[in-house]
Amino acid sequence: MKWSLPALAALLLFYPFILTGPFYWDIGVAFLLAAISASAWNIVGGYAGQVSVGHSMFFGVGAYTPLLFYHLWGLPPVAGVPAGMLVSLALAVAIGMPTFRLQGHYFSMATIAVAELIRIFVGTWDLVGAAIGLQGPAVGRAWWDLTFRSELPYYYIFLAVLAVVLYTTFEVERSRFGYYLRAIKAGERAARSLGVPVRATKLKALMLSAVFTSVAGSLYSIKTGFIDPESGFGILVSVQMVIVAALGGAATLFGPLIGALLLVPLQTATNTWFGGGGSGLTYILYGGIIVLLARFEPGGMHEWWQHVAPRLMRRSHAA
Amino acid sequence: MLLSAQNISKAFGSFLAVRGADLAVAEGEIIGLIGPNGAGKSTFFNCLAGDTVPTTGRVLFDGIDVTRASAEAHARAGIGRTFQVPATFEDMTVLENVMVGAFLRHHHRGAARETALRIVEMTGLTRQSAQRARSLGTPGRKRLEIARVLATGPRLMLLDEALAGLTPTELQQAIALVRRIHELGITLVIVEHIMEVIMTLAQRVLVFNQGHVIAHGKPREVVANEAVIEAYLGRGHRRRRREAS
Amino acid sequence: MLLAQVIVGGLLLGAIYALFSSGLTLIWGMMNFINFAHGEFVMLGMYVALLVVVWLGGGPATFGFAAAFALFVLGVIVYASLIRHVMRGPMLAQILSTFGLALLLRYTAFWIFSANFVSLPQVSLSGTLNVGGILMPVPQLVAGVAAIALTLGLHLLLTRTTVGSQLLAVAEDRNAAMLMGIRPDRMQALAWGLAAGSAGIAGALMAVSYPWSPSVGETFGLTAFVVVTLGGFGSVPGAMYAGLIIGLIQALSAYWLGPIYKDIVVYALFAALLWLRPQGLMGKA
Amino acid sequence: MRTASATMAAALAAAAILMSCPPADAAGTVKIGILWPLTGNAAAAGQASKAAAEVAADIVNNKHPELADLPLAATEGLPNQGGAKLELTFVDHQGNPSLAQQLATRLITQDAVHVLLGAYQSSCSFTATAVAERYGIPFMVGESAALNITGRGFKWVFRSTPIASDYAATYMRFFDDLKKEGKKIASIAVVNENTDYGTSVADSIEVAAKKNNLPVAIRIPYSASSTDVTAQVLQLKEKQPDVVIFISYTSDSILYMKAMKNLDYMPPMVIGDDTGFSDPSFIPAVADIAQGAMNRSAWDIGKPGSTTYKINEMYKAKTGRDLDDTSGRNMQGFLVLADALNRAGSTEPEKIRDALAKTDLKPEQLMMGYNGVKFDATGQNTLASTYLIQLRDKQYQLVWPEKAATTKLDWPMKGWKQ
Repeated sequence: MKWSLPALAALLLFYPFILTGPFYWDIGVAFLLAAISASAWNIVGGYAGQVSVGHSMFFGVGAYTPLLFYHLWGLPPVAGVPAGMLVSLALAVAIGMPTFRLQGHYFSMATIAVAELIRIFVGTWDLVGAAIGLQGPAVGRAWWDLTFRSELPYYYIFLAVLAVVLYTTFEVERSRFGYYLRAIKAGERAARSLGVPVRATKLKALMLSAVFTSVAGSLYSIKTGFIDPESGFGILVSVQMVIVAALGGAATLFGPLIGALLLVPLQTATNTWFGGGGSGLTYILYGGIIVLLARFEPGGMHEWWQHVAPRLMRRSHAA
Repeated sequence: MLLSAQNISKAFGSFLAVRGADLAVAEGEIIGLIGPNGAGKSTFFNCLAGDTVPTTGRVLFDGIDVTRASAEAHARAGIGRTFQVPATFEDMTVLENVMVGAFLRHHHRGAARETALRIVEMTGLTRQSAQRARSLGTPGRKRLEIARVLATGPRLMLLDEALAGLTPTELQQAIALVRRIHELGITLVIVEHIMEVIMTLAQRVLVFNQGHVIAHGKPREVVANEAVIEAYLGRGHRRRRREAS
Repeated sequence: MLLAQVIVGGLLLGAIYALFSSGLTLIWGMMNFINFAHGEFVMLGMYVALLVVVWLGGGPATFGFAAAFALFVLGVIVYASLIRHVMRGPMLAQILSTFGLALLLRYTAFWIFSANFVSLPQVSLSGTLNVGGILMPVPQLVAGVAAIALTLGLHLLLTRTTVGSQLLAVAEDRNAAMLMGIRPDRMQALAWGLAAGSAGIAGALMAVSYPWSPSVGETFGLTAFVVVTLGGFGSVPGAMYAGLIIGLIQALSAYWLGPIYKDIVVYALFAALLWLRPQGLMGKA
Repeated sequence: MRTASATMAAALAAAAILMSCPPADAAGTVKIGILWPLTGNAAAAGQASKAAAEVAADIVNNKHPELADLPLAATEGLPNQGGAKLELTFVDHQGNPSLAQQLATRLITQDAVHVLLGAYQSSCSFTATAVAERYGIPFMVGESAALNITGRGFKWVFRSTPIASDYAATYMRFFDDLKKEGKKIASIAVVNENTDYGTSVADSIEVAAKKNNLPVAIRIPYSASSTDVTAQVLQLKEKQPDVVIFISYTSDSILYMKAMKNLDYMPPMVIGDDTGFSDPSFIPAVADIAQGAMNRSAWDIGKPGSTTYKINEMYKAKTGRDLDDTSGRNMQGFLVLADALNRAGSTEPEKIRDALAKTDLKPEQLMMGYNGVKFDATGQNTLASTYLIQLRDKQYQLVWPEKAATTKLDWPMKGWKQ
């Protein structure tokens, strides 16, 4: 099994040449975006066990700033990315300070509410396009507008960002910070008794997560060339991150990747097969699969594989 | 004095769990806290560990007031504690559990791992070091808790019934472990039900009843104390004897 | 006079919020479980009411009870087949399970009833009551009063009856309750039944004056979350006060500041409360 | 870690299986890709439009001599393309702009459609048209309100429907006519739902009213998901405008009518800006309390025997409901596309585009009440216009402009006072 990691890297690197054509590339981009967002979420929601259901607030901020920079000052959208990261950082502090005093589901509920507040507020704020939203440059003025005709450049930009996020997560996982996160998730009181600065560590995780989520949002809006309150701050954006991470296996390095690898093609396939019929079958299937997974594989596919793989191995050895 | 708690009281609503308890611990001592269930020793213990802020009184550690300091500040100052119901990090391995403790004094993974490995060996957990904590039984978890605290490099360890529920052999090993910890120069405060443990290990004993410290002194003296026999040992001893037989 | 009118409107709406939130808070308080499908229970209650009126020609009392009963049964089924198995698993699995359930219920309704908006045919409830110049539409008035009565009833059921104390005993300490001869599984199934049933009847009451389509549950679900969090987790009276307060704030801010600000005011209040009193109005610290 | 990557390999394999969906290709067909929200919040509109497009395809693909006024109805298929039939591929973008983008890409590159139609929500039209522009595939916007969907310098985007500014102009002309008759229109109120549709239309009305020196007594934006509209109605009651224009979706439109009755407030006239007032659920819910309410619509069922009446019968046979204006405008967009496809005589994108640019349909060739279809340089139909209709009993009657009217305008409205 030593080959599997390099093989995976190669597969992601050469995917656009395996499945060619703009549509498959676009699915690839969607997959990468889902993986990036869910990996970013995973830092605080998975490792630290602080289940945010309002991460769309960071995604939305990151998505709005690039197009806002373009809309207001005609700057290349990419210039707005750092601003988005900063605002998300500030937002993370503002949310984290009060809510991390509490435990359990309070944090989840608080994040939902704050994300909704921002969504409604942005929807009435004329400067940021209110309910209509913002558009990016329809045709790129130069390469730095990052408005490409082909999906291919996006694929590799997204892949590079995913690599950065995963590498950071990998480093976090091995570091003191990562151990502290897992300790907090396992038991705050015990962690505290061992000198883990619980609130500060949680806050740090939220900040890191927020910055990466913000970048994911920026990538989304630069690629799509459009953002409105619903696609930036809608609750479905947050829920998608949670589902992707949980499906693959939260608090594992590759869990979000696995989740995205299952979910994005599943969504695409059900939409391709049943979407045109318009009977809602897409969502019935989607919802049904999620329920079944939660019921029978609560630890996500990653855990499932850990149960199954040894058995398979044994069988193949026996044969 | 390494630790000195003065006039500690703790009220939950109108219920006074601890009423004006005092304790002074010198460096290198082993102190035992005993008393019937609900006597207030756990609450007092939590006040020492920084888990609970006492209603009145103050706690000095090495001359510094730590009464209102957080639990993590206590750990940093050098006060480590275990829990009555083991609170190991279930999904992490034994070694990783100990590493969380070791990270308090070591920022780098390598150094933390080295310390952790050493302590895992010392506490006799080497064989289980790659297992998840959830796979250990209660004795293993209690041992792991001790190891974890040890890894934080404490000067004072507060053990909350860390030796309860062990078989006689395990108990002997555990007592040996506590001795070894003591030999490292670590001061210990032990809450324990098992008189045998207290009698063998403790140099001084505090007896709690209904929130008060009713007796205080060398184990032998305390056992002979009328009030203690009345409040605790009398009933407790007989019951325990019956259970043992 | 206009102001009085606004206040009455807000309170009548708030009463309904209170009713459909009390089920959510019950589940939350008893099992520390967030039910993302709660809004869908309300939605299904609305369709049950419609079916009873259209097929059986039932009146308000009939369809109210029918919705409560149908959703009670659904709640028990959901508990037995899904919740029981995930409730002690990881929190993420809990969130996933009810979120998936929400999608499943919403789009099953979509499949059966189509995406079109429907409203209840004019039933016997209609007309407007004029109380000292304040106009009160009879459907809303009946719905509001019934909602308060039912919410109070639920509260009394929990605090004054044997069943209630058994429910609370399970919430308090499952193992201790078991030792007392209470079967936690049954009690929790009952809690789910009650929660879904109260959502169902709230839906039926809403249906009298509100047109809907299968996606209506999302709005209701979000409102219920805010009400419950504001009221304090697990507190039925908390949910009732919070429901009324939110209804009132929405009405007043819609009137004074403009309707688009009413949700902003509610959520901003929520954010402020989070800083000042995170456990909610009636919640335990 | 190792198991993780092995899981991923397994997942990748599963993904590859899931995604392999070969496109079908049949000879002698012209493919139209249609993007609408078939699920999600706007599903009702998408579903109704889908049925309407299917009726339109039936009209083009089969012989319908009874509808001879419409181009391509009497013949089978597209005569200039050797009788080629239209093949429709519907996709569901769920109201998600990013998904609309992906699906537009799919329709163009995988399904190899020749033209696109869509996308209802302005947000989705924005992103989907950008894809069409990039690939050089003609895109017909059947119904999306936001002004700048056209006018972004795109070559490949056409919009057959009237837009917000057309609606605003219509209302102003209507008010002028009323004033000439001596009716008092001293001020109006605008109540709009606050997403792209309501905001665009309300903005345009405010601009037009200012130009016409017509005071807007109050403008009330609100969220369409409101469960209670008492406050809004009370605000209107305070201001006493002569006309209230509601730019609303379905449930909110019904709520407004009910709340107005409950609070005993009836302005001289209520005008619904299509959408909610045109929803088939609207009339059954409020017919007995909103008598005389007006509605903007380019669709009129017309008298039995008329072309529009027959189209409505076809639609009704399929869905059990009357055709509404939103679906009607989408259907008209479809028919305009079909006409251009026929004239192009080829499936080459450039030829189709040129044919679209040269479109010149007369009012009698249309099912909707436009003054014709003729696109300007930005792709916007310059002859798009609309009727005003009024609720009588359980049906809308065409009351304005006078030359098209079938019934005389009732002023003021009766509401619930029969």
